[in-house]
Amino acid sequence: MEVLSDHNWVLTVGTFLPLVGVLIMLFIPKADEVLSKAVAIGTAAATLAVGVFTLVQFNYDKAGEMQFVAQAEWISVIKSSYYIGLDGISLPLYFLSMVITLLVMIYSWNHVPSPGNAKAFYILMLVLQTGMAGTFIARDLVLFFVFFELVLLPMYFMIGVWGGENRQYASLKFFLYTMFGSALMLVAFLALFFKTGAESFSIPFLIENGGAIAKNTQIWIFAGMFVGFAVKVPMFPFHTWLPDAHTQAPTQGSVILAAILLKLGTYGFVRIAIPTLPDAALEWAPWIGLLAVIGIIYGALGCLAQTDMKRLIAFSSVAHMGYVMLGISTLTSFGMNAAMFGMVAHGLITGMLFFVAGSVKERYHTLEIKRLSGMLVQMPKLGWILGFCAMASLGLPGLAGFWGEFPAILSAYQPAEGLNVTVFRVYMVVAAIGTVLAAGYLLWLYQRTAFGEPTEEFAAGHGHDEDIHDVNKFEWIAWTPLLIAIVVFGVYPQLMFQVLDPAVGVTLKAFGG
Amino acid sequence: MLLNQFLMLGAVLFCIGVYGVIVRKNAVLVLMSIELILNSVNINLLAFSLRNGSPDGHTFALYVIAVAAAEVGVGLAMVLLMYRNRRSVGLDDLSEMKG
Amino acid sequence: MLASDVLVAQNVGFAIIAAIMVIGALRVVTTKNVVHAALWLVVVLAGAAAQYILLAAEFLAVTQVMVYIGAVMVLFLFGTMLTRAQIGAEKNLNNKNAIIGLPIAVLLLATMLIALNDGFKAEKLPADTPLVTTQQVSDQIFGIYLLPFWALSFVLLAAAIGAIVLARRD
Amino acid sequence: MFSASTEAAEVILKSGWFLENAFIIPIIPAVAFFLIIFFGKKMPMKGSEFGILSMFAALAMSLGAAYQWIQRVNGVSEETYVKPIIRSWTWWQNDGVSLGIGQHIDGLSITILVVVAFISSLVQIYSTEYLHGDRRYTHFFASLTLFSAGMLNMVVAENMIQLILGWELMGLCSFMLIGHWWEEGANSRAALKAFFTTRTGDIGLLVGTSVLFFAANDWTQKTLGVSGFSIRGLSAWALSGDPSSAAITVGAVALFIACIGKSGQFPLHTWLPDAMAGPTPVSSLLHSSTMVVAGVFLVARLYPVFYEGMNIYGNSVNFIVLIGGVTIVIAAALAFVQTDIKKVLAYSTVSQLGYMMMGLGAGAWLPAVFHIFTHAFFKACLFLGAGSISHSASHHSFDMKKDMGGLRKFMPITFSTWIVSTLALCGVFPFSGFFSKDEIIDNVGYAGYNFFMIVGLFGAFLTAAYMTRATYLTFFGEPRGAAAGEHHDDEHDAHASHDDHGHDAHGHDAHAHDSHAAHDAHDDHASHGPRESGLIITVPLILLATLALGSGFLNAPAFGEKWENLKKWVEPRAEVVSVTGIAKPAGAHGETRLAAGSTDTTVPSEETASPEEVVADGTTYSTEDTVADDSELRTTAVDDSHSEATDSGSHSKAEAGKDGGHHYSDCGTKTPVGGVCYAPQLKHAPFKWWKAGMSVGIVFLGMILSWLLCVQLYTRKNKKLVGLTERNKVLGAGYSFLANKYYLDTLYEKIIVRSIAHPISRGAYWFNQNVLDGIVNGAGTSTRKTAGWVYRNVDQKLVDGAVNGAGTSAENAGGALQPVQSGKVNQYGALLFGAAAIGALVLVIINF
Repeated sequence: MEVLSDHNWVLTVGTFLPLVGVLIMLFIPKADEVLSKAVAIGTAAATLAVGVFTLVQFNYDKAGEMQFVAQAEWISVIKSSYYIGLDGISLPLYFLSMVITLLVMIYSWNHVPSPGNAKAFYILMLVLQTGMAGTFIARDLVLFFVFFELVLLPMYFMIGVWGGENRQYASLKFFLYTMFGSALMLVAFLALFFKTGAESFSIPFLIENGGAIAKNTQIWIFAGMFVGFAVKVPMFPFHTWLPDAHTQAPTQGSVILAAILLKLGTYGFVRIAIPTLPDAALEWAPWIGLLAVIGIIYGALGCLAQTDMKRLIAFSSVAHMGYVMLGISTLTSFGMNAAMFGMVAHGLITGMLFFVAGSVKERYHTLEIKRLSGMLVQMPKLGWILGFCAMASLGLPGLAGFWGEFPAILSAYQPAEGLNVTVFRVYMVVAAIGTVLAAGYLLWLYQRTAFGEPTEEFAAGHGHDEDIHDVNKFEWIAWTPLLIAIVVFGVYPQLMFQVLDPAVGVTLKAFGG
Repeated sequence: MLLNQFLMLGAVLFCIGVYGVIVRKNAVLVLMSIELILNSVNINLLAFSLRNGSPDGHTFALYVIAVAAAEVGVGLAMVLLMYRNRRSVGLDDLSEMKG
Repeated sequence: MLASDVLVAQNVGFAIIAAIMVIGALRVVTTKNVVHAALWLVVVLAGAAAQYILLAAEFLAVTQVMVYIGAVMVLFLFGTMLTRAQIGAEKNLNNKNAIIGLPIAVLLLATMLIALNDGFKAEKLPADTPLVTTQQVSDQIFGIYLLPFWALSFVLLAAAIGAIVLARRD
Repeated sequence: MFSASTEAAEVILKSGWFLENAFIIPIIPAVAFFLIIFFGKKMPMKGSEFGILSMFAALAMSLGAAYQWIQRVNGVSEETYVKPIIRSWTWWQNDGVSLGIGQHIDGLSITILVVVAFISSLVQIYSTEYLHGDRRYTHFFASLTLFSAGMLNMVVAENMIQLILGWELMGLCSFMLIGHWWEEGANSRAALKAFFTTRTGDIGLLVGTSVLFFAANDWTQKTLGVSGFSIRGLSAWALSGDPSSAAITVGAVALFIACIGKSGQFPLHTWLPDAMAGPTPVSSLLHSSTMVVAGVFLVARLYPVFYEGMNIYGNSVNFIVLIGGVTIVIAAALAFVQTDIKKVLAYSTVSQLGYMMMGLGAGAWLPAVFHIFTHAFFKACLFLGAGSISHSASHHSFDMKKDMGGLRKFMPITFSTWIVSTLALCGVFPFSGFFSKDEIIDNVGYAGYNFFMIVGLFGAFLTAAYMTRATYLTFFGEPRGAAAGEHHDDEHDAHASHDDHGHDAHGHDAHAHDSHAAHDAHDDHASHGPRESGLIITVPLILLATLALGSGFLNAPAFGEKWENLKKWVEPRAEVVSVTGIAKPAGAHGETRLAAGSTDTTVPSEETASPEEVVADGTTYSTEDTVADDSELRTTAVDDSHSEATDSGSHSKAEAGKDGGHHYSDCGTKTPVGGVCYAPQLKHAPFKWWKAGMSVGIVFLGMILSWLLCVQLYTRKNKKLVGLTERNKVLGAGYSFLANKYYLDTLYEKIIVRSIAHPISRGAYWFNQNVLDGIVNGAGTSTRKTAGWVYRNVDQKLVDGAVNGAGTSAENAGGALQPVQSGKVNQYGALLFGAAAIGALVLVIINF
């Protein structure tokens, strides 16, 4: 480990640089929007640069081990230390969060939603960035929790202030749901802490000693974490905040929410819940799997019933996270790899879809599917991009989505020892059916919105088409990287698997994975 | 002298303060109730400090006093502003934070 | 004087002062007159200072008197005057929460008393412990608790600036 | 046995650059696709040149590969198993195992490569004229090229995942091509239908792949050092006797379901006719060599798996034969009631695919593959012919009854090519169709599936009949409608009038639109009547017709042994091949597991130096290989007990008599000893002239009957026959039953899809909004009334209680928390302290 802990400043810088940016921005007069935007984007870019440096310095031969490890006294009273590290599982998400933030900021350059106030908006995004990055590198439960919660507030304000007409309700719902979840999660953490002898909050320590806890206790602790993370994911019964939050949130909010925030939950499962409490995980896995497949089918059906494009996309992420959770619930490396890949892929694709939805809203001032039509006639580029994302999202091989979806289904055929094989094979078939439904609603959406002739009200010369213009340059800058990434990871998935696989193997030691 | 007599005195003051915070409408009075609470805390601190023979209690009591002073300053300034804006210091009229 | 007499005296003193304080506190939260409330508060704070002396914390007692009765109360009175609260009695100083307030307060009190009673039943305060000297306190403030002290100073500074900004008439 | 080994000792397996680098073939069009997308619009020919050039390049490479493969095969004796050229690079890794992407080149893949590349090139050339001036010319070529890329990639695929990649790519492109004129709702619906149907079948593909992977992985890793995705691994595994019958059966059935969807077998064939909504070149490509062949190809590719899974030869009927047979008849019957020439061809494609499936199911592997080969040519020719007619003669109408007839005078070239291809399709003697189709029927019977042989003959009869009808309506009789030169715009209404016959509106609207789309370039049609199409269209027709005539002689057992070239070149020989890896200790396959982070491309199975892996480059290949061969065959000889050897040897003598002197091996019958099999031992029916004569006779019978009927119906207007269906109840019922395509579409669209799209999803969403979300939205007010307070309580208790407290109703669901959020400081205080008090009380009570 010592070998890998050189350059250990990298992560700290990468995580807290945005806060420095915030500090600078505080001194920029609110009126001077351009400057604050520039500073914010500059900060994000610098952060990304650090991220790239991390990527370069990362030792890919030791992807399974923690790298850039930094450890320092923090709150010695409660035996919690500032302990961060990065391994193959964290790296993609950590880097993704930086990329997404920068792109979202670029996108926002001329898309600051009403009621304006770019300064505050950008500050919130920077704070978010710190929270997200921090969550992915924290190796100490308390630290993890702090970052985990730090993410909550900016998102709350983003929805509550810049959201749609029903924002109060949505933001409140989002906030309370997540708070409710994290309260239980905190309790679970504390229980874990005390049950392991109240010696340390550091995750490796807990992983070592967590297995020793009595099984029943484990199951209860796991339950607490489960609720906490499942709300964030969100898994089936806890998902109802998601559609509201997404539909009400501003585009930027939705993108970040879909691309990163949802991953915090799944990441928590992979990083904390399952390794620390292996026995409980084995007990819970079938139920998680069940909820996952219910989520897959249920989300798909929900999509089919939607009349609002953005809401449809929101429901589709319930389904996609279902695949991720299914992969996780198998407790095999196969499933975990699929899940991790699925997270990133979903981040790229659904983020992209929300971008498109936002731009559509900005042009048509509506997202009602039956009012939209013939997008390909009026703005071919946007139309094709939408089609591309739809195809990626329904798991077309050669695009990123496939590599999260298919291996997840595959893995369900043979879950870890101790899990009921028959049950999981049933899950596999159900999940496979889910792919068809996915094709169903996405193509339906695409056919309804992109094909055909423009509807009367938006046809040229009816006065409603003044805002309708094709993709502009900020959108290009913000989208191109995502589109490229979707193709690249789809064509050569090894890029990510080679990083994930060893780390996943390490994570699943307890299961002989 | 019993330790408890001080602690209980603190408790009583504290609860009275709580009552005040909840019941009072006039901002100034609410601030005063808060002062009561803070003092009850101080009494507890000192009682324990005497019991353990450690100076920590004193130190923190001092800090509490200082914070209280600051709080009163800001608080009253706000009350003043409030009054200037709406000719009243009734807290019920304040509901911008209504969600 | 005998130690026992001292003890008795202390107890008696405590009882008296405590009674005054409780009455004062009650008046603070019940009186119909803001100025009276402020004055009653003075009584309570003074009582607190006396209690500090009983608790062998002279320095704090002095601070209490200076800061609170000297500064804070004046502030309060100013505030009251500036907000032109009439000196006489006032109708609606209370809001409709009285119904909630009382039970909560009582419940809280009951809980605490039970807890305290359960916690340190008849534990006596040691009469022979070395008294805390002001020097020790200052050592601590400028020693191990230096960081909080700085933080506090910033708080005070911020408060001062804030108060000025807020109350500035422009 | 011993003689075999001595022969094999001096075997030199040739290889060559084209074989080693066949993986490039799909990459060429893929690159061309991006070129078209990015630079197409700027190019002089609007990007089509990229497509055409890439196709030519692919064709050239395939031909080169074919040549070298033939060299390779000729180098060895009849019995030796000719190793495919397999290369693999790490594509992704999982569970520490690296999973590859690469190439698996053998006779089968090369055959299909040549066909696909050839047809695609012709179609692209043809399209330059046919879609001239189309508004999305460039996009069209982009999709067309990507489409071919997908197919080629699937053909060279080294493992299942790569195969799925190509498979799905084709699905996507078919979506884009069929929906090429998406302004028409009907076209985009047809596109959606095609994608969705095949996608439904793909459930089987995903499930089957998973099942096989986990069933086979351990064995393949241990024995061959390849993953359970590898096609080679799966083939060997299937014949190794290792698989549990359950696993392999489930896997095979699941995969075959995917083939049903893709190859338009009954009951998932309904998307194929609708696919006619696409431009004609697309239909031609789709139906002759690419999309629909994919399913058949998959079966042929993983034949051992199906062979074992379906227990072919084992019992008198199996899933594949059944589906194939049913499809033949059903589709052929449908072809009779079509008035749209493209639909006739579409249904004939379906039934021909039925033949292929039936052949594969009955163990007639070679004839089936051969039928893919020949069918590609004449079916492409027929479609392009239809396109040529609509393009130059009938104003872009495809309606035989309305707008055609007597065209033979106007377009001789189209006519003659059409006739040639029709005869080929019907299976008349010297034409290619005869050699493939008749072989299938023959072998099906020979393998003991007598009933299905009869089905096949009946199918041949029907084929002949409906093709004759189509030919008659198109080229004979009097010119009608557009063919007669009159340019009527009401033709669309005319189409509409058919719809009540249950012809799905898609096709017609599509064609109506076809005209719109191309009209801007072809308004001159109004001026003159039908005429022959230009060279760009006729030349491909002629080429294809020539092949339709000649390609049959590649494998013509009719003229004896030496004419059976395809059998020699393509059919994998069933020989027990030893694998050095099999002797390895169990731990050895661990070598293929990657050390964490060894990222660069590794041929996964190099470690187990099994002979066919040493293909790093052609030069070192041959020598190493001979050595390997040598050793391997010795081991075989050693492992086999002598008695068994002589026994099977004599057996082979016996077989030689009636099996055309074919080498006989145990593969597929009992577990191979001391090695693995890559192909089962297949039976081959000896050619009998009387059988051939019989089937040809049947064909002619069908033609003549149908001809007479047509004359009576359409020319003489025989009172007794015309409108018979209206008068006779039974026939009428039968007609509408056919016309409605057995009401399968009704079942799928009206019942299944509707039920999912509407009630179920609505229900689920209702569940979400009412039960889960607890928000009864505006529309749900009525439900709220009826549902009453019970639901509301249930809702809240179920999920949203946390959020809505005692939630009220949709309008103020958010308001449930408003009192809490009053914004009054005191109330916040009250809340805070109250909570604290209660909490404290709880603690106190607990501590007592």
